[in-house]
Amino acid sequence: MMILASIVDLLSSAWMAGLIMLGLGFVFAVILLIAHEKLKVEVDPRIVQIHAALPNIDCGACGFAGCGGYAKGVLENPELIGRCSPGGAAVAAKIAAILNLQASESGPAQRPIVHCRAHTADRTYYAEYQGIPSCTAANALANAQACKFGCLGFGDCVRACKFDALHIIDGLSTVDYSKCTGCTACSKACPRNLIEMVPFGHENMMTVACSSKENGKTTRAMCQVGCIGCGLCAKQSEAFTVADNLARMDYAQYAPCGENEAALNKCPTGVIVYRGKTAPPPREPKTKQAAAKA
Amino acid sequence: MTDDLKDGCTFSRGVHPPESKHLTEDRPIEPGPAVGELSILLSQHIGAPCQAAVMKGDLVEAGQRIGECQAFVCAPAHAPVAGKVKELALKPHPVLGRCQAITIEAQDPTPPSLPSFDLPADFDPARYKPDEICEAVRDAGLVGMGGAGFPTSVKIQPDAKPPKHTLLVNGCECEPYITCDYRIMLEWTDQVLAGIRLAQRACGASKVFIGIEDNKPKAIEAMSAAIARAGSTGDIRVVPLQTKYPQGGERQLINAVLGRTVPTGGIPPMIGVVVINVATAAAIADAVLYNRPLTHRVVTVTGEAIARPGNYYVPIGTPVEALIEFCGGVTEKSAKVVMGGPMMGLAIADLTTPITKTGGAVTVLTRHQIGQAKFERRQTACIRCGRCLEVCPENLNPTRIAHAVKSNLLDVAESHFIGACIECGCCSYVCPANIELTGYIKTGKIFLARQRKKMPA
Amino acid sequence: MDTVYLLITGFLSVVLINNLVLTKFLGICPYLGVSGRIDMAFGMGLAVTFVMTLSGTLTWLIDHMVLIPLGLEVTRYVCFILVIASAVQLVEMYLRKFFPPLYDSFGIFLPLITTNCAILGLCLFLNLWGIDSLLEAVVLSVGGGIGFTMAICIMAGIRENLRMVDVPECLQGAPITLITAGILSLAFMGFAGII
Amino acid sequence: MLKDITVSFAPHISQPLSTRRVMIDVAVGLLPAMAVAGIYFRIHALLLIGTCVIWCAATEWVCNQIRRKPNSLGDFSAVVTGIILALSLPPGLSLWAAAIGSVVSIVVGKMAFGGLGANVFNPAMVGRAFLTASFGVMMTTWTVPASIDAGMPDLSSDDTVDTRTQATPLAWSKTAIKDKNEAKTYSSRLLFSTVTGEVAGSLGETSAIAILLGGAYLLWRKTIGFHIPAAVLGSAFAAAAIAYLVNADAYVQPFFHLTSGALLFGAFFIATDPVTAPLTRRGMWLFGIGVGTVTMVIRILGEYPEGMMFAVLLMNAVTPLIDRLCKRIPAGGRPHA
Amino acid sequence: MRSIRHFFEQSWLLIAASFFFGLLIAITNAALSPKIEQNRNSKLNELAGGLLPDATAFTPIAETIEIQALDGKQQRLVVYRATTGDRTAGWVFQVVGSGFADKIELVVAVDAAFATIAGFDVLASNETPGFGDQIKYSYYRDQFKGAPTDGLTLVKGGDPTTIDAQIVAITGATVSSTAVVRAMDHYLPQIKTQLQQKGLIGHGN
Amino acid sequence: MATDSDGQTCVYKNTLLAGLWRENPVLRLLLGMCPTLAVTAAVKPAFTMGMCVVFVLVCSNVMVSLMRNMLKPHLRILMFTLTIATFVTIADLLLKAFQPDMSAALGPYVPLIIVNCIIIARAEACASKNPILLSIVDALSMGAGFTVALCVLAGIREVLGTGKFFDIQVMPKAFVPWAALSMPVGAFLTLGFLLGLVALITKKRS
Ligand SMILES: Cc1cc2nc3c(=O)[nH]c(=O)nc-3n(C[C@H](O)[C@H](O)[C@H](O)COP(=O)(O)O)c2cc1C
Ligand SMILES: Cc1cc2nc3c(=O)[nH]c(=O)nc-3n(C[C@H](O)[C@H](O)[C@H](O)COP(=O)(O)O)c2cc1C
Ligand SMILES: Cc1cc2nc3c(=O)[nH]c(=O)nc-3n(C[C@H](O)[C@H](O)[C@H](O)COP(=O)(O)O)c2cc1C
Ligand SMILES: Cc1cc2nc3c(=O)[nH]c(=O)nc-3n(C[C@H](O)[C@H](O)[C@H](O)CO)c2cc1C
Ligand code: SF4
Ligand code: SF4
Ligand code: SF4
Ligand code: SF4
Ligand code: FES
Repeated sequence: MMILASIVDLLSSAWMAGLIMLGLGFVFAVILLIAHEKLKVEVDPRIVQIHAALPNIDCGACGFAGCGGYAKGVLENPELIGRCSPGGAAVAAKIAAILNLQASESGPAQRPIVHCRAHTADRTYYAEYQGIPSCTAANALANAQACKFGCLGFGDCVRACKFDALHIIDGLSTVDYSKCTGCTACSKACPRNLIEMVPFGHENMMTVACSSKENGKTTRAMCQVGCIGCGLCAKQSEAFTVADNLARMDYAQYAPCGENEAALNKCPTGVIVYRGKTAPPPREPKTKQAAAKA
Repeated sequence: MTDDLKDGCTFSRGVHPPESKHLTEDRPIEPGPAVGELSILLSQHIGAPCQAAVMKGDLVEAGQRIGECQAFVCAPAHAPVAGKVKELALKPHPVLGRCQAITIEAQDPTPPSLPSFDLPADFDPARYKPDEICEAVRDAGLVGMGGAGFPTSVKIQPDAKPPKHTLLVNGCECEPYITCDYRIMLEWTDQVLAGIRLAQRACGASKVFIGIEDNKPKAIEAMSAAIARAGSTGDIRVVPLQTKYPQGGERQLINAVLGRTVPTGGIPPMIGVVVINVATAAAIADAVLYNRPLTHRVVTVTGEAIARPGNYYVPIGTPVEALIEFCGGVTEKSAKVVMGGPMMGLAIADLTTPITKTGGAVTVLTRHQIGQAKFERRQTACIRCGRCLEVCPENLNPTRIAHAVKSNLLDVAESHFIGACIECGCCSYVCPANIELTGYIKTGKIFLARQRKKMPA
Repeated sequence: MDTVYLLITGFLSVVLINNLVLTKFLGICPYLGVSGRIDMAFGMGLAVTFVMTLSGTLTWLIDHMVLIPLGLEVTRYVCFILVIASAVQLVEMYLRKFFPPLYDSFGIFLPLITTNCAILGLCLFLNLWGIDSLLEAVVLSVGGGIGFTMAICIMAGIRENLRMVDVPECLQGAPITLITAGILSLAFMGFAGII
Repeated sequence: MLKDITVSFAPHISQPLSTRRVMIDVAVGLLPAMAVAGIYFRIHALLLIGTCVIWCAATEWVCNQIRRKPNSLGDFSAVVTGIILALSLPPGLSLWAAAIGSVVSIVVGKMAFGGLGANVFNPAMVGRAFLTASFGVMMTTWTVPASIDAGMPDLSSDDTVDTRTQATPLAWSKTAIKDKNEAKTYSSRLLFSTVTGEVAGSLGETSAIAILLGGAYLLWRKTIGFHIPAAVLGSAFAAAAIAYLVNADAYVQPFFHLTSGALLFGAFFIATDPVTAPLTRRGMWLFGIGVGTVTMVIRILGEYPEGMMFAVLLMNAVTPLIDRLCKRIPAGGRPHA
Repeated sequence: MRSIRHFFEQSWLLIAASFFFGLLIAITNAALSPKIEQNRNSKLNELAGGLLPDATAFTPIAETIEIQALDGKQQRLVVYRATTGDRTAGWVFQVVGSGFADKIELVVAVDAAFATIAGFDVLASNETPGFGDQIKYSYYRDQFKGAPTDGLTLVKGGDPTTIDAQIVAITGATVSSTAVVRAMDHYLPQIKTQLQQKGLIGHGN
Repeated sequence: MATDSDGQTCVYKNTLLAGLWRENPVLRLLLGMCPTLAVTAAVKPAFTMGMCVVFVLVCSNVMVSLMRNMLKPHLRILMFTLTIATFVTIADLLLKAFQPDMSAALGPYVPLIIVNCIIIARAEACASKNPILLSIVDALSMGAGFTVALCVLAGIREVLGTGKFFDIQVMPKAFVPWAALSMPVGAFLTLGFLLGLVALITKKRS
C-alpha cells in the first residue's frame, strides 16, 4: 500500500516531464520524417550499401568526415579498405565484397615473377653506387651494376608491396607467395620492369629468371647466372622461345612435364628456375658445378 | 667594343663554387689520341634515336653517314674515321645506361688532325639561304654541344613561330674545371663568329648577344675584337656576365642578359629567343662552309687526378678510358670519373663509355675534391636551414620537394613545382646536411613520368 | 561599451585560454581523425563552427525559454542532444538537396560532428558558466568553433609536415598527434591571464 | 686502371659546411653567455650546463639505441639543446629537475618526432615548459648574481634554496603594471644592469652584451640570418613602445624590454633554431614578428612576467602554416596546367 | 489520412519511447532529489565538523547577518554557532569567492573570539583539476589554520608551513589562490563587525 | 543485415575479455578519447567515470536490443541517442545522490557520456542486431576495457603528478610531484606515449 502510494505520488509529479518528452519526440519525429520524404537525394547504390555495412558511428577514425565520407572515398579508391578501425576486418571484407574486387578474376590468379635470379655475388659491378638507395635512382645512374637488365636490389618493389610479400634477399627481390595477394603494385614499381604478373596455373611455375637482351658473351661477362640465349631450352620444350638473346616461357602453355624439366636441366647457366609457394631451390650454373666438382 | 664592358649582369641566387679552371685554361687545343675502336651511340641527343644505316662488316669512309633519321627531332650520326663496322651492339651510355651503338674498327689509327679553317675574306652570311643553312646543319648531325643535345637544326629553323628576335650565344662555361668553350672562343674565334652569323641568318634574329662570364677576360676581348674585325655587324654584342653558377643555364642566361623570364615549363623559343653554345656555333660554320659533319669535338680532360690535363680534339666515340690513358693516366687515388663538370656531370662506372656529341669534358675527381663527407655519403637529417632555398636559381623549395619524393608523396612534390627544377645542383652543393637534393628531385621526376605513362588521363 | 568588452574577452577566453580541444578535451575524435590534411581540417572546422553556433543558440533558447520556466532542468541533457541531432540532420539534408556544392565542401562533415562532444560540451558549458544573455551565448558558441578550427588547422599543418619525417613507427598517427596536442596545450598556457 | 671508383648523383662537390659545423658555431656563439653565467653564478652555472648537456646527449643516445638507429650524437645538436636549455633555467634549479627537463626536451621535444630536423617544437623550450608547468616554484625562484651576493654558497644542495633570491627585472615591471606605478624608477634603476647582466634571471639571459657578442658571431658566420632577430626585436620594441606611450607609469620603457628577460637571448638563439622556424625569408619575418608580438602581449597583459618560451612554442606550432602561406613560386611563374 | 497512418507506423516507437523515458527520468529525479538536497546539507555539517573537531553541535543563529557580497549586492548570511556542550567553540558560515572557472563556495570556520581562522574547506568549485583544485589540498588549506581573520595577503613562493597572514599561492593557480584569500579578506571583517554589533562576540583585539 | 557469422562486430561470451585488450575501445579502437583525457588526472574520478559508462552501456544495450526489431532506419540514430541520453541523465542523478564528491569532480563529463562514441558504437554494431544476453556481455566487456584503460592512464598521472594513488600517498616525501602531469598537457602526453607503447606491443606480438 505504502509503495503504491509513493509510486502514485511520484507519478503525479512526473507526468509533466513525460508529457514534455512526448511532445518533443512527436515534434522530432514529424520533422525528420517530413525531411526524409522531401529532401531525399539519389546516390550511387553502392555507396548506400557500403554505408550500411559500416558501423555508422561517424567517429572519423578513417580520416574521413564520418562514415558517409568514407563510403564515398573507399568507392573511389579501393586501397582505403581497412581504414575503419571500429569495423575491423569484418567490415573490410564486406566492403571488398561490395566493391567486387575478387569477382574480376577469371582463370588462374595472377602472381608476380621476378625475372632475375642473380644475387649480389653472381653479379659484376663496375663501381660502387653511392647514391640514393632506390632502384629508380640507381637505374638513372648508369652502369654501376654491369647488367643493365638485372634486379638492383634497392627494393622499390618491396616498398610498394602493402602485404609484406616481397623481400630483398642477397640483393635479389624475392616474392613470398604465401603472402602475396596479386595486387600488381610491385610490377608497377620496378624501374626495370622485371616483375611480370603471370597467371599462376600451378602451385609452382617455371620461368626464365633473366631479362638480359645482351648477347651471350656480354651477359656471361656481366653475370654468372644470366640467360645467354643459347636456345637449348627451346629445343627441349615448346613452351620456350628465344628472341633478342633471351629465352622466354609462355606461361599459358606451361605444365609440369618432362620436357620442361629437361629444358631446366639442360640450361647451362641455371637460369630456368621454379617460382611459387613450394618452389625447389634453383640449380647451380654448370660453370659453378664444374668448379665445385674440381 | 671593349669600352662598354660592364660587370654585374646576372640572375638572382645561384652559387660560386671554386672555379678550378687553372688546370687547363692555358692549354691550347691539341689532337687527341689515336683510337683503334670507336663506338658511335645511336642516341646522343634529345629526341628519337637514329637508325643504323650500316651492317656488321661494312666498310665506312670518314664522315660517312651511318645513322639515319626517321623523326623530325633527331640527328644523324657519322663515322669519324674510315674503317670496318665491327658490330652493332649495346654499349654503355652515360645517361641511358646501355644503348645501341655502331662500333667501328679504325683502318689505321692515327691521331686526329685539327681542322683547318680559313674564313673567306668575303664571307657574308647573307649569301646563304636560311633553309640551306638549316639543311646543312641537319645533315651534319649537329646537336647542341652545351650539354642538353637538342638538334640544332630544329632550334634555328627559319620561319618558326613565334618569330625569333634574339640569338643568345652561350659562352659562359659556368661549370668548374671545364675550359673547352673558352679555348674554342680564344683559338677558333672567327669560326665561332661565322657560325653565330649563320645561325642568326637562319633563325632571323635581329639581335645577337654573346654572354661570357667575367672570369674569362681574354675570351671577352677575343670575341669583341673579332666582331670589330668583321666590321659589318653592329647587332652582335658581347655581354660580360658576373661569374656565378649556373650562369650558363639558358633560363638564367636569358634572365641575366635580356632581363626576361622563360615561363615555367616553357622553352626559350616561346619568348622569341634562341640559345646556342659557342662550340655549336663553331660546328655550324664547319657544317655550312665546309660540309663537315659533326664527328669530332673538343673535350677538356681535367681534374686533380689527371696527370696531363688539357683540351683535346677527339673523335666522337672515343672511349673515356683511352682519353684518360692518353692524358697520362691518373696520378692520385681517383674517386670518381665524371662526364662533364662536377656540378652537373654524370658519374660513370664503365670506363669504356664513349665520348658523345654533348660531352665537353671528362673530369676525374679525387676524394679530396669531393670532400670526405660527401664521398662517404655522410648525411644528417635536414635541419631546415633554408640554404638550398637561398641558392635555387629557379626559386624552388628543394628540401620540400626532395623530402616529398623521399617519402613517396609525389603530389606534394608536384605542388612544389618539381617540374621547374633545372637540376643545376646548387641546392645539393650548399646543403650542410649533405643531402642529395638534386638526386631526389631527378628521381622524383622519373617516378612522375612513369606514373603518367602508366595512368593515361 | 561594457558589454562589448565583455563579449570580446569572453570570445578570446574561449578561443585561446579555455580552448575546447586543448584545455577541455572536447572533440578529440575528429581532432585525431580529420587533422591529416589542411583542407579537410579547415572544412571540418567550418562545419563545427556552424553547428556549434546553431546548437549553442538553440539549446540556450530552449533552456531559458522552456526548461527553466517549467522547472524541467532534469531533462536538459535529453533535450539538448535531441535538438542538436535533429537540427544538424535537417541542415545536412537541406544542404544536400539544395546546395550540393556546398554540401560537398562541408556538408559531409556534418553527421560526424553530431556525435562530437565539442558541440554538446559547449552547450553544457554555456549552462555551467551561467551565461544569461543570448548575445553572449552566441558569441561564445562562435568562439568555441573558431577555437576548434584554429586548433585543428594548426595540427593539420604539423601533421602534413610530419608525413615527411621519420616518426618512430609506434608513435605514428594518434600517439604523435596527442603528443603534439600536449605541447600545444603547454604553449597555450602562456595566454593565461591576458584577459 | 681505375679501381674502386664510385658513382652518385651530381653535384660531385659540395661546400665545406656540415651540420656539425653549424651546431658547433652555435655553441661557440653561446660561449660569451656561458662565460657571463659562470662569472655571476659560478659553480651553479657550470653544474647546470654540464647536467643538461650530459643528460641531453645520453637521452639521445638511448633513444637511438632503442630505435636501433645510428648514433647521432656526432651532429652536436643535442649538445646545443642542452646548453640552451641550461641557459634558460633559473640558476638555483636543482640538478635533478634540470635532468628531467633535459630528458623531456629530447624525448618529447625531439626524438618522439623522429630526431634531428623532424621536431616541430623547439626541444629546449619544450623541456623548459614542462619544468615550468611541473615545478612552478622552483622555476620562478631567482638567485642573485655572485657579484651582489658575495656569500653565495659554492654548491646548492638539492632541497633548500639557501641562496639569496631576488625578483627579476621583468617581475618588477609586472609589479609596475599591476600597481600602475613606478615603471620609470624600475627602468632607470635596472637598465644598466640588464646590459651587463648583473641582475637576477635565467643563467644565460641576463647580460645583453654577451648575447649580442654571440649573436654577432652567428650573423658573421652566416649561421643565422638577420631576419628573425630583427623581426623579433623590432616587433617587441614596437609593442613595448605602444604600451609605454599609453601609460608611462605602468609600462617600462621599450629599451628596458629589449634588454631584460629572454628577449635578446631568444631572438638570437632560440627563435632562430632553423628546424622549427619557417624556411623562407618572408616566413621568417612573419615568424619573428609573431614571436615578438606574442612575447610582449604575454609580458604586458598576461599572467606570466615573461612570454618568450610560450611565444616560441606557439609560433613553432604555426610554422607549417606560415610555410604554406609563403610557398615559393618558381622564377618562371606558375606553370600553365 | 494515409500519410498520418504512415507517420504513426514509422514513429510510434519514438513517441512511445519519449514518453516512457520522460517518465523514467522524472521518477528517478523525484526519488533522488531529497537525497541530493540532503547531501548538500550533510556535506556542510561534515565539513564544519572536520574544521572544528571539538564542536558537538552546529546551530544557525537567530540574528540576521547582512553582508555585502563581492559584486556589491546585499545578502543575508546564515551563521552557525558551533558549540561544545554549552560553550561556544567557534563560528561557521559559507562564503563565495570568484575563481578561475566559476564561483568557489567555501565553508569557513573561525574560533570563538573571531580572532583566528580555524580552517576552511571547499564546498563546491569548478577549478581545473591539477591547477585550481589544489585549493582543496591540505598543504594549501593548512596555511589558514590559525591565521588571523583579517589582513591576509597572498605571496608567491615562500614556506607554506609557517602560519601567519602570508598565504603562499599555488603555483600556476594564482587566480584560485587569490580568490580564496580575497573572499576571506572581504567577508570575515564584515561578519566580525556584525557579530560584534549583535553582541555575540566581544570587541577586543 | 547479417549478424555474427563474421564474428567481429560483437564480442562473444568466450571472449568476454576481448574488450580488455584485443578490442579495447580506448587503446585499440581510439573511441571515446575525450573523457579518457578529461577525467584521468586521478584514479578515483577515472574509475567512477568507468562505472558510469558501464552502467549506461549495459542499460542502453538492453534497451536497444529489446527494440531491435522495431527500429526504422532513419529514426534509428535518434532512438539510440534518446535512450542513451535518458540513462546518462539517470546515471548523473544517481551520482549526485550517492557520490556527490565525484559528481562535482566530473562536472560536465558525465552528461558528455551521451556523445561518447563507444556507447553508440556498441548500440549500432552489437545491440541492434543481437539478443539481450549477448548485448549485456558485450557491454560489460567493452565497459571493463574502457575502465581499465582509464585507470591505467589515471594511475600513471596521479602517481607522478601528485605522488598519490587513489588519494593515498605512495611516493616518498622527497618526491616533488610533476604537476604538469595533472594538467592537460599531462593527459595528452601520457595517453600519447601509452598508445605508442600499445602499438609497440601489438607489433611485437604479430
Ligand atoms: C644548370 C645548367 C648549366 C648550364 N651551363 C652551361 C654552360 O656553362 N655553357 C653552355 O654552353 N651551356 C650550358 N648549359 C646548357 C644551356 O642551358 C643550353 O642548353 C645551351 O647553352 C644551349 O646551347 P646548345 O643547344 O648549343 O648546347 C647549362 C644548362 C644548365 C641546366
Ligand atoms: C629562452 C628563455 C625563455 C623563457 N621563456 C619564459 C616564458 O615563456 N615564461 C616565463 O615565465 N619565463 C620565461 N623565461 C624566464 C624569464 O626570462 C625570466 O626568468 C622571467 O623574467 C622570470 O620572471 P618571474 O620570476 O617574475 O616569473 C625564459 C627564459 C629564457 C632564457
Ligand atoms: C588550462 C588552464 C587551466 C587553469 N586553471 C586554473 C585554475 O583552475 N585556477 C587558477 O587559479 N589558475 C588556473 N590557471 C592559470 C591561470 O590562468 C593563471 O595563469 C595563474 O593563476 C597564474 O598563476 P602564477 O602567477 O602562479 O603562474 C589555468 C591555466 C590554464 C592554462
Ligand atoms: C641557430 C640555431 C639555433 C638553435 N637553437 C636551438 C634551440 O633554441 N633549442 C634547441 O633545442 N636546439 C637549438 N638548436 C639546435 C638544433 O637545431 C635543435 O636541437 C633541433 O631542433 C633538433 O632537431 C639550434 C641550432 C641552430 C643552428
Ligand atoms: S625487382 Fe626491380 S624494383 Fe625490385 S629490387 Fe629489383 S630492380 Fe628494384
Ligand atoms: S606488391 Fe602485390 S603483387 Fe607484388 S608481391 Fe606484393 S602483394 Fe604480390
Ligand atoms: S631545386 Fe633544382 S633548380 Fe633549384 S637549386 Fe636544386 S637542382 Fe637547382
Ligand atoms: S640546405 Fe640541406 S639542410 Fe638546409 S634546408 Fe636545404 S636540405 Fe635542409
Ligand atoms: S569522445 Fe569526444 S569527440 Fe569522440
